[in-house]
This record gives sequence, C-alpha cells and structure tokens, in this order.
Amino acid sequence: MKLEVLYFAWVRERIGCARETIETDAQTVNALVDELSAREERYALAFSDLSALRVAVDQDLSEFDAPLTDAREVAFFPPMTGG
Amino acid sequence: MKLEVLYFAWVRERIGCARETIETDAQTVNALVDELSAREERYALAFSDLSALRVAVDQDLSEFDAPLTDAREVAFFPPMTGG
Amino acid sequence: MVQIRVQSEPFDYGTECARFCADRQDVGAVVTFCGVVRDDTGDLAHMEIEHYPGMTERALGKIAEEAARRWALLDCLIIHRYGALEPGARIMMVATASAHRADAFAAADFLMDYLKSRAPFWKKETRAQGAQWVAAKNSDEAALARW
Amino acid sequence: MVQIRVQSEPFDYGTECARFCADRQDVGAVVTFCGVVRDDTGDLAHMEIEHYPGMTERALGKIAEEAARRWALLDCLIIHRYGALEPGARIMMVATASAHRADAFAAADFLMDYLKSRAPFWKKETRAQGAQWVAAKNSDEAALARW
Repeated sequence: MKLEVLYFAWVRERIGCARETIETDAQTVNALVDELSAREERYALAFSDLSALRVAVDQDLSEFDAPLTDAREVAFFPPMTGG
Repeated sequence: MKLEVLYFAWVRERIGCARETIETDAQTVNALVDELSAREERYALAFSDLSALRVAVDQDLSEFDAPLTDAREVAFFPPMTGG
Repeated sequence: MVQIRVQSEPFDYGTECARFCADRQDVGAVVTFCGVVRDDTGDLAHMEIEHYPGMTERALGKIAEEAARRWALLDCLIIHRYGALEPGARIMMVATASAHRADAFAAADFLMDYLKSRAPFWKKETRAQGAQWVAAKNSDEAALARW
Repeated sequence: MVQIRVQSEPFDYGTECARFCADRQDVGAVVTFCGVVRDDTGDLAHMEIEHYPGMTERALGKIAEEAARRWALLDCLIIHRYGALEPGARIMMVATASAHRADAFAAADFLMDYLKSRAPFWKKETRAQGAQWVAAKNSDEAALARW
C-alpha cells in the first residue's frame, strides 16, 4: 500500500524532509518504524527513542502498536508544545 | 461614644435610612443590635435574623461578638452578591 | 501592579483586555473574566448595583493582595460598576497576567470567588412584577473552601 | 457556536474579546486566555511555531466539542497562530461564554490544558546562541489528569 508519511519539528529536521510517499506492507506503526529504521541511518536515529515521539494515524493521535489497515497518512513528531 | 451606623440593600430599605449617627455605650456589635432593636420596631424587624446579616466594623467584615472599642463606623447588610 | 476601579460609568471590555495585555516580554499568560447582566426570564428591566464606598475599594484591594501573595502575578486588574445596568451590560471584569498559565487561571478564579461574596456589592433586579434583591447562593460561599 | 481559527496573521486580542462578548442576554460570564511569546532570558530573537495543517483544526475541534459536552457553554473561540512570532506577540487565545462563571472558567482551563499537549503545535526558539525546539513539560502532561 501507499502511505503518506509526515514528519514535524525535530523529527522533520533529523529525517531531512517534511513528507514522503512510502510503499509498504507494514501492518502496524511499529512495523513501519522498523522498516524505515532498517532503510537508512537518519530514520534509525530519529526513531531511536520512541518514548520521545508521538504518532498520528490519519490525523488522530495513536499508539505505536496501532494497525495501519486502510491508513492513508501517518505522522511522526515530538510531544506537542502549543498554547 | 458616637458611631456612624450604615445600612445597605434590604437592611437600608427596612430601616428606612442609609446612615445615621448613634450615641451609644455598646461594647460589642451584638450589644448595639440589641440597643437598636429595643429602640424601634423597624430595627427589631431588620435585625430579627442575624444569620441573614453581615456586619463590618470600620470597613472590615466582622463577627457580631466583635468589640466596638475605638470603632467609628459600623455597617449592616445582607450577604454580598457582587461579580 | 494591582489596579482597582469602582465606577458607575461603563467600561469597554475589549479595550481593557487589549491595554492589560500590552507589550511586556515577561508575561506569558493573561486571563480575563467579564461578568454580564444576564436575563434568565426575558423580562429583566434593569439591575441596580449598590455598594459600600470606601469598604469596596478596601475589600477589593485586600483580595487582590491575597491573590498576588499566593500566585506569581505580574499584573492584576479589577473593574466593578455600580448603579443601574441594562441586560447585556458588562458588570465587572478581572484580569491577571503571569509568566505561566496556571497562575493566571488560578488567580482570576480566586479573585472572582472572593469578590462574589467578600466585596460589598448587592444586586437588585427590576422585572415586570417588581424589584427584588438577589439572594446570595450557598454555592458561592462554598466555593471559598476551594482556596 | 465553536469557532476555530488557525492562522499565520496576527489577531487583535482586545477586538476579539469585545466581539466575543457582544450583547447576548443569556451570557453571564466570559473567560478569555491569551498566550504571549515570553522572553525569559532577554535574548529571544523570535519564536517559530510549526503545526500540522488539517490535524490541527481537527484536534482543536475535538477538544472544543469535549469542553462543550462537559460544561454549559454558549460560545467557544480558539485562535492559534503559526509561523514566526516576536517576543511579546500574542500566540493564541481561547474564550468561553456561559450563564455561570464556574463553567466558563473550567472550560477555558480545560481547553488550555488539552490544547497544550494534544494539539499538533511545536515551538522553536531562536536566541543569540542558536535555535532550539521547546521541550514539552511533564507538568503539562500531568495537568490532563485534573480532568
């Protein structure tokens, strides 16, 4: 399947792009993280401490073990600091 | 001693004046209340339920058993409803 | 730092908010509260607010000082009107400024709770069937226990 | 009833407060919060706010709906800026209107707590010695437990 993957704040800076389209068969967010981390060092670095990251699946905050069935958009970012 | 006695809201309406100067030897607020109540029916009526009243001595909220030593101004009024 | 105004004239809530939040680089959070004459029943002609000149300013000053003692406030404003007010009119406002939102929120909430039942104001509502003094609510007295 | 605006342009806090509190006779209490770019150290050049277009509006909408479900709100406004902001600039505001003050206060406080750590905004501060992403505070996450 095709996934839009988005990165924000320092995750975006570390990975070096704001969004990309990924062709993947990952069934969960964790599987996607593993796949990307295996692909290149910059991903492995960005994903090295998942406790410092948050993930949204189709623009809803999710857990890393969330399924990606029918997902179109996954976003990775640090804890939010609005307000 | 001479005391300025003030009345607000429905206490003012029931007693029929906003302020008056009273010549009294009352040692406490309670004694002043008793003295006024004995004087005329309208005071007795206004002071009939002290739990529905508040008192300020020299512009500080006080208790009814507060002493009046050196007091210059005593005010009676219902519970406040500002804001 | 503490500003208190007790007045019969209307005040402009928007202008006061803008002025209160004027450029200061140590303020991170501003909270304002505005109390409005509410017409529950649709037949309120007007509300009359009586107060105790002298004690009012003194009581509001003590409440504001207590707030400034409890929380890290950089600014604090209280405006309260007296006299006759129409439905929809702004009765009063408080504003608090702090480095952090928790202090600004808590202080404004505290100011309102104390102002409600410790500052010498009394409201009288005039409706079609006559005028009546607004009764204090038990919940207003109970709210003080929070602090 | 719920208005949400996510924008790069400045907003006028006073004007928004005045407009929000426009004459309605069922509103008794209005609470507003304004967040300002604070310069703790005196060397903040600017703050950059990044956000997640689409999810931001969605997240703010859900937070506002939850507030409206929990408290008796008559109106609710959230404005949040993104992009480069100078020290002293207004970052965002929330406003709540209710018949009673307790609802307006609680809802505004709740909106701020959730907005802080559940809406996709990230702050980056540029100072003399370089740029740095603002770290989330444990206290912000802990604040959610209040609700």
